[in-house]
Formats: sequence, C-alpha cells, structure tokens
Amino acid sequence: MIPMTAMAPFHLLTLGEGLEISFATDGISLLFMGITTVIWILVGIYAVAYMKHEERPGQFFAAYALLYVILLGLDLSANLITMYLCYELMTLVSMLLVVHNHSREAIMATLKYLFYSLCGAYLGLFGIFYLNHYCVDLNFGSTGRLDLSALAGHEQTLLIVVFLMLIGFGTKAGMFPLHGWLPSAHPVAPSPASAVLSAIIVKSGVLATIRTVYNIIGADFLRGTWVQTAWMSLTLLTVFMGSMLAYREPVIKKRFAYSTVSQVSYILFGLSLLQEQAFTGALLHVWFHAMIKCGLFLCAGVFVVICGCKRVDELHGIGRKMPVFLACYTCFALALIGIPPTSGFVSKWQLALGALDADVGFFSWFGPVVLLVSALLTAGYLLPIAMRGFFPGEVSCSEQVGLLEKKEPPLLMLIPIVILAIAAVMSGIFPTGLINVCRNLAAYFL
Amino acid sequence: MSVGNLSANYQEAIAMIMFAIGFSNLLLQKNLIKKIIGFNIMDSSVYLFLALKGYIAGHHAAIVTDGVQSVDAYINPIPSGLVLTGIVVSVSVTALMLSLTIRLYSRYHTLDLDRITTEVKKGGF
Amino acid sequence: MTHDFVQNFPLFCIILTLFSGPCCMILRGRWARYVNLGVISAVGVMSLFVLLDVCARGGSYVYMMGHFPAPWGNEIRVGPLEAFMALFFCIIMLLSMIGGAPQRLRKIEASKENLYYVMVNLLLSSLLALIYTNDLFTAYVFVEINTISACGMIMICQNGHTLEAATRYMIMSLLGSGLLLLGICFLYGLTGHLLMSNIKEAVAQLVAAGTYHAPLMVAVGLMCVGLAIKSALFPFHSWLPDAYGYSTVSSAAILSSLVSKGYIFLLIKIFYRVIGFDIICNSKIINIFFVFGIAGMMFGSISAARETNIRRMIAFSSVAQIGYIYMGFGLGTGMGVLASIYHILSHAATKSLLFVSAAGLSESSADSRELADLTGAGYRNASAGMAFTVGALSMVGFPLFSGFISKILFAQAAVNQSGKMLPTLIALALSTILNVIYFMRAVIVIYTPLRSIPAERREGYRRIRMSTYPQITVVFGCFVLLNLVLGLMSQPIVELCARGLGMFG
Amino acid sequence: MNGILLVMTVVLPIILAVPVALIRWKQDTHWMIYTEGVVLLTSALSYYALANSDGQAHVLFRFANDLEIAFRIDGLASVFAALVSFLWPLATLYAFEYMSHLKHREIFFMFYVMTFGVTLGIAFSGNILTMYCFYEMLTMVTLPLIMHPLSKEAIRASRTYLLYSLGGAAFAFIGMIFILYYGTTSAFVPGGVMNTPAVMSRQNLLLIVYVLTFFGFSVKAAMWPFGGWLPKAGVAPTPVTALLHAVAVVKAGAFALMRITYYSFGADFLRGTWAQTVLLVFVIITIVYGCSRALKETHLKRRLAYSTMSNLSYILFGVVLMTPLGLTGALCHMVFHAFMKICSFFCVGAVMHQTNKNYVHEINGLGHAMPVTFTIFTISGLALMGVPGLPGFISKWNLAKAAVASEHPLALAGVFALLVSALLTAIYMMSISFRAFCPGRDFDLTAVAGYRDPGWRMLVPLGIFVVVMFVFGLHSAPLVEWLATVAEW
Repeated sequence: MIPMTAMAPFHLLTLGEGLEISFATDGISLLFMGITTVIWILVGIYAVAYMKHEERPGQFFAAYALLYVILLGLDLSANLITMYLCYELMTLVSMLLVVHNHSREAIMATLKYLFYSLCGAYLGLFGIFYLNHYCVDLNFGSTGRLDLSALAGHEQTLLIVVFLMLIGFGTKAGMFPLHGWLPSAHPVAPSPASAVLSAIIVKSGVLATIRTVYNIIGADFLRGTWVQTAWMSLTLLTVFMGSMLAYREPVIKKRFAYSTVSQVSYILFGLSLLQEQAFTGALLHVWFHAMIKCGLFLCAGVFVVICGCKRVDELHGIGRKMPVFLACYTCFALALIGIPPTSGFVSKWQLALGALDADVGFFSWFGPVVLLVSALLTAGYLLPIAMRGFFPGEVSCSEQVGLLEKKEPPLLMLIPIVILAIAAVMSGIFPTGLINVCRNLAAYFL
Repeated sequence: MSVGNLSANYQEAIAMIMFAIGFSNLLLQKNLIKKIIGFNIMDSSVYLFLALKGYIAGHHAAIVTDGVQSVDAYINPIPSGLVLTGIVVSVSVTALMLSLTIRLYSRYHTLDLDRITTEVKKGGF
Repeated sequence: MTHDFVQNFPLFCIILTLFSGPCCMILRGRWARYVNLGVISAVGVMSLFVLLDVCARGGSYVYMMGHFPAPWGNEIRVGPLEAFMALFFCIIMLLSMIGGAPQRLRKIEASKENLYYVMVNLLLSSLLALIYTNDLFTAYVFVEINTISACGMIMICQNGHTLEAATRYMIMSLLGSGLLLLGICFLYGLTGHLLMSNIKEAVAQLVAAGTYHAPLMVAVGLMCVGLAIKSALFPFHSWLPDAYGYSTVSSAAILSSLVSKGYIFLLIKIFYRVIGFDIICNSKIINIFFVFGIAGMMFGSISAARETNIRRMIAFSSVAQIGYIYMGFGLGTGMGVLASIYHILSHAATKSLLFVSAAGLSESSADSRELADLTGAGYRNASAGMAFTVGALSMVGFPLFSGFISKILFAQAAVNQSGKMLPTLIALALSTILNVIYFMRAVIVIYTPLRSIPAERREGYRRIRMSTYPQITVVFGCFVLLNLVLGLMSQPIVELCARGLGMFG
Repeated sequence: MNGILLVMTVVLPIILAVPVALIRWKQDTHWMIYTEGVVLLTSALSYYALANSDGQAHVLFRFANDLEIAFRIDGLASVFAALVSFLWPLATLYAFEYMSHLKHREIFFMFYVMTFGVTLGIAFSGNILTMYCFYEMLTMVTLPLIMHPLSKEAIRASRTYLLYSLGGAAFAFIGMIFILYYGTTSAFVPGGVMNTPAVMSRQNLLLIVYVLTFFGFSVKAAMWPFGGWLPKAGVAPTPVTALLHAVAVVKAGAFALMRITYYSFGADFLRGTWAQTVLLVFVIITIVYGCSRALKETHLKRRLAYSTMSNLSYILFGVVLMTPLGLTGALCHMVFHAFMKICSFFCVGAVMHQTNKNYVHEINGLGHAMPVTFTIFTISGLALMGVPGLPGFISKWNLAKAAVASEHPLALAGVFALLVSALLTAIYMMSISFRAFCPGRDFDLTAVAGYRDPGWRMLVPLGIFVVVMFVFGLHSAPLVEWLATVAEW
C-alpha cells in the first residue's frame, strides 16, 4: 500500500546553505507521479501520430521528455526549495511546447503564459522567502513546519503571505484572478501539448498548493481564518466563471481551456475546505479530471488536424464520419459533467459531501449549489457537440465535415483516446481502490 | 550720542558729513569729473578730521621760529605730517583719474560712465 | 650670512623694487624686462634668505627704520609668515611675467613696454610693503600705490574695455581706500598710535576699560569694509571681471593671484596685530564676512557658469575663491584663518596657471576667448591644455592638487564650529559642484575634437608645439609642480603658516 | 615586503599603462600582448597579495599627520579585489577583438589598464581618505574611456558623468570630514569607528551627514535619482560599459557605501534610525524604477544599463539593512551580478560588433545566425531573473533572508520589490531572446545569413563566465559562507 509519511529524502545537492535539493516519495507524490506517467505514455503515443502534421517534431519530443523528467522531480521534491526549482523549470520548458509553432500569436501567447506563470511563481517565492524565516525547515511534514515561537506576533503578516502564495500557485491552476493565460496558451499549442498542459501542468499548481497548505503551514493554522474564506470564494467564483465563459466560447480549444479553469477550481475548492472528505474528493478529481480533460484535448486535436475544424459549429455531423471517436468524446463529456456512474460523479459527490459537513457556514451549502450549477453549464457546453455530431438534424453536416471521407482517425491517435474514455467511465464504476488511497492520504493530513 | 557732545565736537561732525557727501558722490555720480570731485571732497574731509585730531587749542604749529620751546607749546605734528602725505597721495590719484577720463572722453566723447560702458559693450572686444 | 645683515633684506627688497621702477622708465623695453625679472628674482632670493634666517632664529623681529624708536618711528616687522608670503609672491609673479611674455609683447606697443615694468616693480614693492610694514599709515600709502600701479597694469594695452575696466577699478578701490583711511584715522584718534603693536596695547586697554566700544567697532568696520571692497569680496566685485578679463595675461594673473591677496594679508594683520583676533571674533563682523563669503562662493560660481568668455569665467571664479577666503575668516577660529591663508597660496598658484594656460589656448584658436571657439584647443596646444586641466582639477578640489588641501582645511576648521559647520560644509559641496560645472565643461570643450565646428570658423587656428615657447612650457611645468607640492607636501607649509600666525598675536 | 607588494599592485598598472600609448609599436599584436601581460601580471600580483596578506596598514605617504594614504587588505577588500582581478584580463581579451576596427586604441587601452590600478586602489584603500582619493581618480581615469568615441553624444555623456560623479564626491567629502573628526580613527574598522561620547550629543546631525554621504557615493552606484549618467554612458565602447559600468565603477560605489556604512559610521549606530528608513525608500524606488525604464528602453545597451541600475540597488538594499546578513547578501549579489551582467553585456557587445545592430527591434532572428551568443545571453538573462540553479537566485535568496530576518517594516516591501523587478527582468531579457530565436513564421532567415558568432577572443570570456555562473549557481555554499565571515563584526 502507499506509504504515507515521507521516506528518508535523497539529497542531490546544495545550492547554498538552506537550499538543499532533495527528493522523497510520499503518498501525494506517488499519486501525482502515477497520473503523470499514465497521461505521459498515452499522450506520447498520440503525439507520434499527431506530430506528423506539425514541423520540428524533434524539438517537440525533446521538450516533451524533458518536461516529464522535471514533472517527476516536482512530484518527488522533498522540500519547498526543490519544488520551486522544478516549478520554474517546468514553466520554462513547457514554454517551449506552447511556442512550438513559431506563429506570431503563439509567441504572444507564450509571453503571456510566461508572464502569468512568473507572476504566480514569484508570489510563491515571496511566501517561501517569508516562510524560510518562520519555519523550522522547509521539508514537507504532516502537520506543518511553522516555528510558532518565532512566529509569535507575525500571524497576520503570515496570513497575508499565505494568501499571496495561494494566488501565486493558483495561477498555474488557473484560479481567478490570474487565470488569463489558459485560454490563450491552449489553442496555439499543439494538441498533445495542450493535453498535458491542462491535464498535468495545471495540476502542478494544485500540488504546490497542497504542499504549501498541508505540508508546510498545516491545515489547522488556516482553518477558520479570513484566508480560508477568501480562498473558497475565489475558487467558487472561478468554478462558475470558468464554465460560464466556456459556455459562451465558440472555439473548441478555448472552450476546453475555460472548462479546465472551472474544473481545476473544483479541486482547489475541495482543498480550501480543509476537510477530510472534501480533500479526498479533490484528490480523486485530480485523477479523473486529468484523464478526462486529457482525452478531451486529444479529441480536440483530432478535430483540428483531421477535420480542420477550429469552431464548434463546424462539427455538425462529425459522428456520421467517425462514430467510435465521437462516442469516446461523449464518454468524456458525460464524465466531466458528472453523470453517474462515470468517474466525475464520484469525485464531485465526495466534494459535495465534504462541503456539506465542513463547518464553513454559508459556504457549506453554497459550495455544492455552485458545483451543481457549473455541472449544468458543463453539460451545456460539452454535450451539444456530441448531439450535433450524431444528429446534425435537417441541416446536413457542415462543409468541412462534408469534405471528409468516412474514416476513423489513425489508430495511434484513436487508441489512447479509447483507453482514456474507458478509464474515465470504469474508474467511476469501480472507484473503491482509489477512494481508499485518497481517504488514507486525507486521514493522514487531517 | 547725545546732542551735547555732538555740538562739543561739531568739527568732527562736519568732517563726517563731508565724507558722506564725497563718498556718495564718488559712488553715485555718473559723470566722471563729478566722481573725481567727490573723491577729493572725501579725502579732504578725512584730512580735516586728522588735522582736528592733531590740533590742540592755543598751541602753535610745530614750526621752530624763535628757539625750541617746551612740548606743550606745540600742537601734535604727526597728524599734519599724515595730512601732507595724504594730500600727495590724493593728488597723484586725482591726476591718474583725470588722465583716464581724458582718454575715455577722447574715445567716446562722453563723461557718462554708464554710456561709456554701453559703448564698450557695443564695440565688442 | 649673519643675521645682522640678513635682517636688512626686507627693507632692501622694498627699496630695490621701489627704485628699480623709475629706472625702467628710462630703459628700452627689452632691458626693462630683464631688469624687472632680475629684480623679482633677486627679491625672491632675498626673501628666501630672510625666511631661512627667521626660521633658524625661530622668531620674528621688528626692524626700526630711521633713528626713531616706537612709538614715533616707522617699523618693519618680519616673521616666518611674512617672509614666506614675500617669497611665494615673488615666485608667482616671476612665473606669470615669463608666462605672459609672448602675448604681452604682441599686445603692448613697444614704446610703452617699459612703462609696464615700472608698474610691475611698483606693484611688487607695494605688495612687499603691505606684507612687511608694521605701520598703518604706511600701509595706507602703499595700498594707494598698489591701486595706482594695478590700474596702470590693467590699462596698459589700451582699448575701450581696459580703459573702462581701469576706471571702474579705480573708483571702487578709491571708495575702499577712503573707508580704510577713515578707519585708520578713527583708530588713531582713539589710540593715538599708528604702529600696530602700540595700537594693539591701547585697544586692549580700551576694551579692558570697556570705553569707546562703539567708535572702536566703527573703525574696525570701516577698515574691514574698505579692504573687502578692494579685494573684491561679493557684492563689491563689479569691477573684477572686466579688469581681469580684458587686461593682458600677466596683469590678469598677477592681479587675481597677488593684488587682492595683498589686501587680504593686510586684513589678517589688522585682525591679529592691530585689533586682536579675539576682539574681532567677539564682534559680529566675522558673521558678516561668513555670510558674504558664502554668498560670494555661490554667486561667483554661478555667474562663471553663465560666462562664455573663458577669461571672464576664470575671473568670476576668482570672486568665488575670494568668497572661500572670507568664509574662512568668518569661521572665527585660528584654523579658519589658517585655511584662508593656505587658500591664498593655492588659489594664487592655480589661478595664475589658469590665466596663462587660457591665454595659450586662445592663442592657438585665433586669439578668440569664446569657449565655443576653443574647441579642440587642448589638442592644438598640448602643454596649455594639460596645464589648464591641472588648474581646473585643482580648482575643483581634486586630490593630489592644492585645492584639495585647502578644501580639507576649510572643512576641518568648520567642523570645530558647531554653529557654522553644516552651512560651511554644504556650501563647500555645492560650490565644488558648481566648479565642476564650469571648469569641467571648459576642459571637455578643449578636448572635444575640432570636427564639431564648421571649417570656415577655423581660420587662424594653429598648432602650438611645446617647442614654440619653451619658456612657457617650463612655466607650466613649474606651476604644476607648485600645485603638486602644495597638494602633496602641505604639512610643512601649513605648520610654517601656523607658526607665523602664532607670532602675529 | 607585503607593503611594497600592495603598493606595487596599485601603482604598477598605472605606470606600465603609459607606454601602451606613448611608444610607437610596430604591430598591433605587440602592444596587445604587452597590455594583456600587464593586466595578467597585476591580477597575479593582487591574488598573491590577497593570498598572503598580513592585515596590516601600509602607509604610502601622508598629507598630514592624520591624513595618510594607506593600503590594507581585509575581507571586504579581498572580495572586491578578487572579483575585479578575475574579470579584468578576460574583459581586456574581449576588448581586443571588440576594438579591432576603432581608432586611438592605444590611448583607450592605456586608460583601461590604469582604471584597473585605480580600482584595486579603491579595494585596498585602508582608510577613508585613501578611498576618497582613488574614488575621485577613478572618475578622471574613466572619463577618457567614455569620451573615446568623441561623438557629440559621447561628449555630452562624459560631461554628465563628470558632473554627477564629482558632484557626488563633493557630498561624500562631507562624510569623510566627519569621520575624520568624529571617528576614533580614519581607518576602516568593522562595526564602525564612531567616537560614541562625541556622537551621542549630536546624533541627528550625524545622521543627516550620513544620508548626504550615502547619496554622494550612491551616485556611482546609480541610485535613483542620481543614476542618470549610467544609461547615457552607454555610448562608450562595450568593454567599458560591461566592465566599468556593470562592475568596476558602479561596484566601487557600492563598495564605498559598504565601507562607510559598516566600517565607518557603523551599522549598529544606524540601524533603526530614520536615516535607514529614508535610504530604504530610495533603494526600493530605484529597484523598481530601473527595471521599468529598462522595459521601456529599446536600445540594447541602455536597457542593460537600466537593469544594472536596479540590480545595483539590490546590493544597496542589502547594505541598508544594516545587518551582517544584509551585508552578506549585498556582497553575494555584488559578486554574482558582476558575472551575470558582464556576460549579458558581452553578448550584446558581440551582437553590435558583428552586426552593428543596436536596437531590440533589429535583432529578429539573429539567434539562428549567432546561436552561441544568444544561448549565453539567454542563460545570463535567466540568471538575472533568478531562476534557481543560477547565481541570481542565490543572491536573491540571501537578500530576502536578510530582509525578513531584519523585521524592518520596509524590508518586506523591499523583498516584494525584488520580485517585481525579477518579473520585469524576465520580460525585458526574455523578449530579446524570443525575438532572436523566434522571429515568427514569416521571417526569412536569409536576412541574417551573413552574420556569424564572434571570434575566440570574445567567446572564451563568455564561455568562462557561463561556467562560473553555473558553478556558483549550483554550489554557492563555500563562497557564501566566506562572505558571511567577511560580513561579520
């Protein structure tokens, strides 16, 4: 079974005094490593086929592999410094993926991505600087490393700093107010890249938040403070806003990007409740959302390179041409909405229950309501593609689709999608193992 | 300084007034000749002052005519000597000033110093 | 040489210079020049001997002229400071005379040249007299002689500017000397003496008795104002820029570095030997000096920064430097006066250097004195350029050069004076910045390549090699050396001045 | 022996530099070899002197009893001297190629070598008077280097430079006088030399003077609003801008500030006073101001100059924290920034030398023509941003640690300013790399086909700098510990 506490860390090197670069495995890291690896393999397969349609595949794969290593480093990092190091490197390398086709808007989007990520990273760094003085050390522990004696008198400052850190790491996780990079970075990136971006990279924001809040500061310190309230409201706002924007967005990839914004904030909401069951739900949603959103973006990739469609309304009747593929898409859609028995339902259910019996007053019922509303919106922006795909109605299929010959996408692209689709549904039907893992983790932290 | 001792040494007072007159003339007059006159007034006032310092009522000038007499028969001679020296100095200075004035006049046909200055500025170097 | 013989030297110096003047009147120009140079150097040598003698005997002495002892007779008083001043003045004068020679020969028509040396000799004699004399009225007489000869030196090459400048100079200094004379008369009236030492005793008694305080102060005030006017303390400087700016080089150099300093030296003597320094310090006069000194530093530098004519710029900077000196008095401490004396030296050494080198620069630029036309002059006349740079740096107070030391001395003197400390220091800093503004601008201009000004404005520009006027190059060398000596080996000189000052009291 | 050695180290380059310009050399290579030889000799001397310094003061000569020119090696001196002596030979090597087609090279190199001596003089100066003198000399020696192009703007720039520096020195002068008067000694003693009984009575006056002095010296350290000369001085040849205006001159200003703050006035005396607050405000303003100006600037060298401005204020930030930790951070950044900034300057210089392109919008696609140069430039940019693994992060870390530890209310604001400037740095450095490497799809690379990476004399220094950067970035502990020992009192 997964070890809860961190094992003796492996110490790589020392940048300076107090700046150890060391790695260790604990539950969280294993969880994230697992999903990262799964996604990476599948997307890798997909990319082999996909990159035939792009130039300079070599560069792409180099960056892709490098990014994987860095992500593993991020997951395995045993203290804040190491985490921050990998976090920065991740930003820089993933930049290469985003900028991959050197078009003007790609460059602009990349600069925007860089700017936002660095804003976030530096807010986090600010916190790290501060914590470095008021913590025993920056290694990840179960109940927080605050040096309360030194802290005496600076609690308020610390709260402000923590809030800044949450916003900072929230940037990667696409949390309001620094979510702006997602919708512009995803469309310009090659689809595999955007798949890993919104499946894994954004999760690294989540990971950083978990590390900061649960491993360094300790949940008890934040519980009931204004920071928690502010955090919750930000996440809920993001949840709603994200799905709303997605609903009104015609460009496929942008729509998925916005949906990522809202879905990742489900996770953050779960974390912000500081409650065991909600935490479980959040961890589950990390897994599920990773699989689902990855799948969705892979589909988007198919839409773009095979069908040459960028906008939603160009997809009418696509189901006639590639039924299997669209079926997979539908599975993803249902899972993301959270229709039982798909995976999305499980995690959201946990989140809702956690919210209801967390004593956060107003939010304990408001949270679930928002989740529900956003679920409806999700349905609103995902399902029409499937429906119009299968049933274009009296208007026959759009002209791009009309040009296609009736043919599924190439196997190398189809297989990962299918696998992911099956996983997304199955893990909803047999969630017990994963739930137990997450429960243990939650119990260990709270 | 009460009126009493002002009247007591009215000569000094007069000397001072003359000095003031001369000084202000030398300073404020535009006309060179008048400046020079002012200068002379100023100096003479100083000589008057000196002479007064040396003079002792009822004594003679320190010129030996009928045999040397006792000290208190004579006035103090040193100031007179100083006055003579001073006169020499002021004469020479006056001469120099006058010669300067002549040169300037022959160049610019005016005695007004300010006008001369403007002329010079116009002429450039 | 025995002391009995050497002790006559001061008198010899005065007499020699005084009578060599008229001799020059009958000589031809060239011979007059040689006589003049010879006299100056002879005086210098004699002053050196006097200095050595005085230092050896470790004390000052009073030299009775004629057969009447004090309080009737006339006296000369010789101490280390006097002797050193005389020596220094001779050196500066010699260098300026040699350095200014070529331009002088071009500017003055040959028939008048010997007259110029008459003036110079008389000037030197009056300076020496001012330095040595122990008798106030003698001082007054030589002040007048000084004025007359200086006036002659200004107007020697006759053009509108010099005539007008000479007239204004005359008028201002007549006002000054008038006040001085009146002050002396007051003092005489109060004390009945003309010999400094006797006056001092009498004054001490008066102060002790507490009588005649107002008249005494009036007398002091009159003399101070008079000498301040004559030494061009702001705001009495109106005559100075033209007088220095348009007269021939050596006149400008000598006037700016020696004549005004002679008056200032007399003022110091009046402070220490006539009135008594503590009495001066207790009066408010020094505060007035302090204020006007600082005002002069600022104003002089600002108007220098606004000048485009390099000679007038240097002249205005003299106003600022005089301001330094009076500020030193204004501090009202022995240190302050010492600093002022040192500044007299360093300013004399620097300012004459600047004037001579500026002349060299403008000669290489078609005799123009406009800063704009001097572009690249530093390349055309290398030695003058170097010399000017050194002078400018010294003025700015760059370490290694004399200006730095006097700056430090001023500052150290100020730090003792809690009240006037911050104003002084800030004034020093600001005036340094102002100096940088205009002197360094000039330096950069003369090292700016010529290509920036159009070709048609360049006619008459010529290259002057060091070999063209070897003697001038030597003069520059001496000046720079002097600066370095004052800047690097200041300690003995300062001590000498301090000892001399100590013997004043 | 050691005394003579010290004096030699300072005086030798100043003297040996003269022949470079005066002798008529047959070939260029001759005087180049000679110059490089002199520089190397001086570096060797200074390292030798550092290696076995006896910590004694050695008097060269005296102005007066209490005014003496004396040299002494202590921790701070050795940091600065070691840094300079390492960089100078490389920069000279670089300069040979950069200046290869300019006029009056001999004169240029004469002053370039002289500056080395003067800078070492500042480093080794044993008391404040010596430091002041060499500080002034530094201004005059570097003036011809800025004037060297002799263009109109070069003249203007040099005038500005002169005015700023000498003006600053004029105020520094005040502080010097005060230390001479109120200090127990004019020598540099860790912890300050203030004569406490004399000081206590007039503390405020002393603080005023300290602030004035700080402003005076901070002119060379380009603190707002006294840094105006630095961007202007960018007209000078790149070796000057890189070595002098990124390292020697400006760091001399920072060095002087460390001296007066920690070794003359005494940090304990200043900590927590209003003076510290005032200076912190100025420093923080500069940190942000410099970056934002750099962001707006499109001229490559001026952009880097502005970035230097803000980075120098990192150092000053550490200085005005008035704690040993702060000084450690400041020294740290002094060393690291030297490498990062000289590296980026040299890259830009290489671009200007190879392509005569001076503006950001001209360099599109050059990354494909000069890959090595721009890779190194990107690395130095990342270092300036403070990416972990590169030195910039280490110094930021130490500065921030000191700031948080000092618990001064403004310190956190300072840390925040550091990060804001890091963000802006990222933008203005990365945007250059982006333009160079990703000119956009429609850009045809034939436009830059003609350009090549520079020759070995430029690349070797760059390579060395990169290696050094990585070494420091990945393993800074020994250095930082040494600096910490230096900074203690």
